[in-house]
Amino acid sequence: MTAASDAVAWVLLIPICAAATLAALPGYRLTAGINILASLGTLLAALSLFVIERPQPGQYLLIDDLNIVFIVLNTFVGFTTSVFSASYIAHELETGRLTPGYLRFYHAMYQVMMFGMNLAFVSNNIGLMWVAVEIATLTTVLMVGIYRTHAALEAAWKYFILGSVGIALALFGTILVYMAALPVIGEGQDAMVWTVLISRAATFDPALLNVAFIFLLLGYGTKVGLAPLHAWLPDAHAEGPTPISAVLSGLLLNVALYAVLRFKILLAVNPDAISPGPLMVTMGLTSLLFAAFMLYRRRDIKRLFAYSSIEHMGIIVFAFGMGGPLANFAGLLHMVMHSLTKSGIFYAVGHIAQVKGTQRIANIRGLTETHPALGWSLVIGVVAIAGLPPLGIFMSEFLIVSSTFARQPLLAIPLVFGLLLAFGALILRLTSLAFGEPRGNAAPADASYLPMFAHFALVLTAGIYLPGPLVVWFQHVANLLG
Amino acid sequence: MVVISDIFVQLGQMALVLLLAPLLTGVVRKIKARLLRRRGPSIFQPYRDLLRLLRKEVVLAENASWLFRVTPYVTFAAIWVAAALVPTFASGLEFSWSADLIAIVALLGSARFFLALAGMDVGTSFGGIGSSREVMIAALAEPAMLLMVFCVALIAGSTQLSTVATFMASSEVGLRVSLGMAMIALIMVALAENARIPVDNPATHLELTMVHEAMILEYSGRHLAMIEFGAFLKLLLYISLIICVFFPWQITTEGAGPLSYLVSVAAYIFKLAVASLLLAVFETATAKMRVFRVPEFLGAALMLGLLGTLLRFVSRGF
Amino acid sequence: MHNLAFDIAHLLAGGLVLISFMMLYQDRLYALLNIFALHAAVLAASVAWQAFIQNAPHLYVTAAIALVFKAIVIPVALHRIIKQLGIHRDIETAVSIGPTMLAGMGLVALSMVLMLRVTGAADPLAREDLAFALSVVLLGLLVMVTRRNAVSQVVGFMSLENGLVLAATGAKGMPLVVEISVAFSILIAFIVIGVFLFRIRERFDTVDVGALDEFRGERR
Amino acid sequence: MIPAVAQQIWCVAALLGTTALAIASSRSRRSTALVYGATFAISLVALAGALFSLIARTGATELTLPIGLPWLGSHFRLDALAAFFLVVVNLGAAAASLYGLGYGSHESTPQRILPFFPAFLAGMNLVVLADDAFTYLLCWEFMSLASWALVMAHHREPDNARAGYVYLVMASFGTLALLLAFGLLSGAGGGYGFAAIRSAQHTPSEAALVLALMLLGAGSKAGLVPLHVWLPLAHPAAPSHVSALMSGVMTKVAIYGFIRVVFDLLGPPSWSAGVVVLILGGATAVIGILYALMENDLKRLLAYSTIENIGVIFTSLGLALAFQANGFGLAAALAFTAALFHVLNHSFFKSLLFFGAGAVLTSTGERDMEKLGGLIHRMPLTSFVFLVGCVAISALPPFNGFVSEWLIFQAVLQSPDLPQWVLKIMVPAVGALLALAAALAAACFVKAFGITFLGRARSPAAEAAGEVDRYSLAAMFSLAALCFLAGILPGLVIDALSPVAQAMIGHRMPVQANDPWLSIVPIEESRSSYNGLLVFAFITAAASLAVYFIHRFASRAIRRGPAWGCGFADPTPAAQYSGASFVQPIRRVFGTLVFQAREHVDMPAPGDLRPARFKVDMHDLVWERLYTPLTEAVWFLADRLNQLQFLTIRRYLSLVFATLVTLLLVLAIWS
Repeated sequence: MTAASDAVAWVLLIPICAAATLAALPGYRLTAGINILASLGTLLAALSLFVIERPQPGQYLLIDDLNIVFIVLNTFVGFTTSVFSASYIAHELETGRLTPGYLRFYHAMYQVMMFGMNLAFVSNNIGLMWVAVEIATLTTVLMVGIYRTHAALEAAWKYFILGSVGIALALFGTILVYMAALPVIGEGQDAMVWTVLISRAATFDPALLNVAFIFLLLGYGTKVGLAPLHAWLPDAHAEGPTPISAVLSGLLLNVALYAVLRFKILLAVNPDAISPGPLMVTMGLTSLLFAAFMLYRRRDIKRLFAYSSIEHMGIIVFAFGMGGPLANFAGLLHMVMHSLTKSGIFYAVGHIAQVKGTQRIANIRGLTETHPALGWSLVIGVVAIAGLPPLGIFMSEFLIVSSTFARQPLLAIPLVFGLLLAFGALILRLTSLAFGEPRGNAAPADASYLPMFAHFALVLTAGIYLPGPLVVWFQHVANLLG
Repeated sequence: MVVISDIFVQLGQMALVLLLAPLLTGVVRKIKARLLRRRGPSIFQPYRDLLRLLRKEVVLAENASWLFRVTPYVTFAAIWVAAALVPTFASGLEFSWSADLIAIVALLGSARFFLALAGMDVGTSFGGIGSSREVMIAALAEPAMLLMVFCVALIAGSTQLSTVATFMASSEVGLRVSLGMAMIALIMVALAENARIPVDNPATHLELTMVHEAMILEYSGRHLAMIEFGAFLKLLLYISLIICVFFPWQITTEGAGPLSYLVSVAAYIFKLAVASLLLAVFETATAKMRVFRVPEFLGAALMLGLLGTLLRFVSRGF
Repeated sequence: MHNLAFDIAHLLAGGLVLISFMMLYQDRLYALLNIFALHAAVLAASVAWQAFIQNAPHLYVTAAIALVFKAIVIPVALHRIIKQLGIHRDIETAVSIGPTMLAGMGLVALSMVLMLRVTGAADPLAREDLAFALSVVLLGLLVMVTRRNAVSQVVGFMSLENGLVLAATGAKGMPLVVEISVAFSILIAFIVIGVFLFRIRERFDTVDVGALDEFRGERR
Repeated sequence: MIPAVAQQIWCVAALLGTTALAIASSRSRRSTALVYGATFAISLVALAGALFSLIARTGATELTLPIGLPWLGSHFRLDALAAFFLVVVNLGAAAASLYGLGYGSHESTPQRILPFFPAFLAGMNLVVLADDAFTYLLCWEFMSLASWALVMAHHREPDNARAGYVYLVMASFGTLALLLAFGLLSGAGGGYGFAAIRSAQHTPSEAALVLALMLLGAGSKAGLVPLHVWLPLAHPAAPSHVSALMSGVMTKVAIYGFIRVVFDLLGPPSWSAGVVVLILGGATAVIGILYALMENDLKRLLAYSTIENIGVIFTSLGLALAFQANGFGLAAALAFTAALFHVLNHSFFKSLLFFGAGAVLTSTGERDMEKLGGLIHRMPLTSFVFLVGCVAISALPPFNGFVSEWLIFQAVLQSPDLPQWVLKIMVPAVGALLALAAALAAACFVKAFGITFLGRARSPAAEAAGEVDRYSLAAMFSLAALCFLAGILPGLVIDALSPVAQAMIGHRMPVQANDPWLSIVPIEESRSSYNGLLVFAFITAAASLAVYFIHRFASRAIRRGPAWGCGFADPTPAAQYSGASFVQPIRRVFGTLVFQAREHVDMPAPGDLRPARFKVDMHDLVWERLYTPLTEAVWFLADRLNQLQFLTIRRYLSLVFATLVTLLLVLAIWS
């Protein structure tokens, strides 16, 4: 094995081994520490993928420009979240919402989930990718239900049923792709290997590809949380432990999105197949507008940001649907920025909910006064997610809107309308959360600010200055996406 | 050399308006009295009034501020300067280019601004009534005035009174609908601005109907004298404005001999007399209108000014 | 030979679609379960037949799983659940039978239209198979959305999954088929367990999913 | 010698540094003096630099930083236009900082203001300097954000929270409009640099669309009716020196944006553009000042009067567009210069007036004019400068406000040369609107000064008022001096503005400096001329002459006595004319139309002891007709859609199913 495939292997091995150990070990401090260490290790392994030369794409594993973005982002947020969850879970233990037994389960599952997601990214085999996504989904289902309250169980159950249907649809799509590849490539493994598929896709049967893409779009789209397939998302975010909400919004959605993108590329190669753009644009706009309206009636702070995730996924899918170097670049950038910002927000929200002892927006006021650090972080986060400069999302929204308007003005109008709507709703809630007469518990919070600040610092930097190599590489990926 | 003579003309004009202003008012009052079958005071009565007021001591309300005491001089000065800039008997005054028609309107505006403030200074309700009504009237009169200015300036191609006067005196003007409208507008504005019937009654002493008088109710002595003098000047100013814009015959242009000056002065005084006669007749003929009819009156002036401005295209467009 | 092979495969696949329709038609839980068992059995048969004609032995495993797990274990389990939870026996339908059947017809037509577009390059067997599989999948979904009881929804899901297996096995030499079928069986097991003694049982008297949503009152 | 633009960027960097400093030293008690002192010094430096490059006509200098859009970098450019607006910005900034030195010490929660104040200044500077679409919008929105934080400084008042919300949403609306405009300008290729945009060709339809979007974007920031609603909410909510900046300077930055795009980037305009801008400007001017007249909250009144001045400026810009479209360079230059002159003037006296209002607020704690009065006795200096501001903003000679109005009127008088009949007819009409607005403004500020400073105190607070600190006074007096100087020496200002006109219009007004007696001559002497210096000299001479003679030869005796109360003295100050009663005549004239004002008099029958009641109800039609329905619509839809949150799993599944079937159907039909 070369150093490269070692690195890839590490990305997968560390989590799975960690999961095994964590399942075995008792004790909160130890497990939390191991969890952090494992995530750190994974991150380092992922980072090492930059320096070493790429391995040849094998039957199962693949490292290319597209997925390396996702892997690094994935492992990074995974790491920061593990740090955050350490302090968060500690508090949960004190309040007795979690028992040590479940805690062990939680940490193990956390690593399994990381494993699933990483596998989904590095897999070069559409079947394997499907399996990996399924693993990731099921683990998150279990973690959403971990509090075992009515609400949590119901959320988990809903997530589970809808997720399973999504999985089934995605599988059917995968089978169809295989069928399309069959006459050209011939039986067996190769007809499922991504790199082979992409090289020959031009000659596939378009009709099959079309049907396949619809099933894949819906199947994986369910996980992306596109309206109207989004139903599981808000509750899962609201009822699960906040670290999981952060991971769901920050990472799992990306995993599904990544899958969709892979198949979009595949379809784009085939001249006779339908162009996936219009479909994605439509679904993106639907999600954006729908979520924007839904934001106004939210009373639960975590559900609020869950809907904002739907909104942003809509924007991203819209961008990729528009295609073209600018829009694709913007889409990638937006995805990265959203992951960082949204998980950062969830870190803040988690601590806020813990210190205030409630998730009801109406019972939280004047945070900037009672808890300046948390309050202002929330302000920064919401300002960022609402697309205000000088934070990262502004740049991507700038590119998306301006390029769209220059190319298809009529599409830009609903887009801008949705953005403005969502903006209005978010700021409305922010004003009541962060300002005004303080309400609720004013006790100082023992929070771990580091992950939060790290994320926001990154977002801020990216909003003003993107390092050159990163840009070049994004642009390359953007061209890859066509 | 020319400059020197021009400056003398300028100073002469300033002295002239100063001298003539009270006389004009006296004449108007006299004629009005005659028309009402009264003998009326002598036409020199205004001079006597002024002198008497100047000699009297000033009674200030307790909480009158420095503004209250400065205002009379400011208003007087502003109006005097404005009056000095209107060509009466000679166009092309040395300093006429230091301010044009618009500036003159604005000068009168600042005079009114301070007077209205002074009305509010003491803090009685009468001053308030006066000021608020005054600014309401001004808010309509000024635009009307400016529209008149536009109309004339657009025709004469200048807002410079000397230029306008010479242009109007020249033969090429002829009779124009828009000019007529402008003149009527100007006259209406003049009536309003000088607090004449039918807008306001300079001789009233019933507080609730007063506008201008209510505003200066608190003034006495030399302050009152200044304000009265300002009022006289203002009347003269408007009349000579009308004359110089619409009847600029026999007005001397630069560099003419002393004889022509004499002629034009005579002509000017004659025009004044005619104007005062007309004013008196008009005032005795009409009744004062309620304060809240005034907006309609001035609105009409505004409309006339606008119409005049627009109609200038149809009436022998250039 | 090949013709015969084709015909039999065709017959079995068509049979599946037919049985899906029968499921749509049922209004008693037990009957529904029995029909599903039949569905699974036929699936097993067709998978086995595919294994035979493609002489791909690993498909026999899939067939076995289908037969044992879906045709026997799950139905039995559900029978017992129904008894134990005392779910009352007839199916509450959201949409009445007639329209459902019509919709089913439409779906089948749709899948035919879509699949017959496929160029002849793909071999006809695979193509027909896909058409049927697609219609089975859609019918399964239809069952899920037109039935109120959780049990019948589970059944719907399973029949959907049968469609998937049908498609997968129809695809010549598709790798991971077995793994996938196993994975799916696990998924279904999860659902069934979830329905049964897992959390749901300890909190709700009925698995009627509608009841889950009645706990919405306080939290929006 | 580093280029001018670099100097400015350094100043901005220093400002941002000050922000960091403010955050760091938020605990210490000296931070207020520290921060405002720093911003004062920095803005003075920046001002000097900008003035130099404006007067010395150093050509445009450019600078590209490796930030912002990666493949583009962040472009900055300092040309005449930018230099002029930098002068406006930094002058206001310096004055506000100086004022803040005193005013800020009364602040209860300085740590909510100090970090954002320098950031706000930095944002405004950067907007003016930015030379590519991305940087421009980034700084633009950053400016909005910082000012929003300042509006939210006193976040405990519910009104402020609402104000901040409306403000931020409107700002974002404007930004999105600008974003679309720039998207259109820079095309699908994404040529976001202003240089690229300038060189690109734009079809007439594109140009029209861009103009509309600019009117929405820049207009919403500047406060064009009906996009002005946030302005009277947000400007008063901020601390007074920030209000001064927002009203006096930030609106000008918006105007800068409009000029930059419409005059510079968009290429030759069409005369219809002029028509639109003219109409909007005129309407804004009149409506704004009418709102101001009806207002009794001093700071809100000032905010509304800002709207009026914005209207005046836009009218003048519209004139410039109309003239330029027809190739009348000289007239266009005149109108354009007039607009810039008014920009400058308004930044002077509006800041001054807000400072005055702030002074009143600090010494009485009141913004409601009905509770003030008689302050001229207790705050003589403040009242004097406030009076200067009022005279200036009422466009009365010899102060600066009159000069710009006068220039605009001169531009209006050029209209007969225009070929289009629409313009021939409309320009004088708009001129009439301006005249009306000016007269109403005079009335408005008679009210503002008279009710607030004259008469007798209407509340104990006003009774106990005292003069403000010397920093505030210094700031106010310097601005008042500027108003006066710009009024009597307009020629210098016009000449200073000429390079801007030259750059934007291609023509310039004739050189004024060598006219005799420093008078100004827009076109030629026979047409019109004005000499503020002489007018001032005349008035002073005449007045002092009168004073001298009277005091020399007539009496100078003074006796104090009670005021004449129509027979009986009224003891209570409540009997004075109030602000509402002062505007009652004007309300009767215009109110019924503009505000649907209705007066209800309830006069008890004779012998009935209950008091008589008089009630006026007025409506803000813009809110009621435009914004309220919009918000209601949004909430209605939100409610409707919200039901999707509470479905059963089966229904959610049906949604998925329906989507699937639809897509399949689409596929079946489409391909």
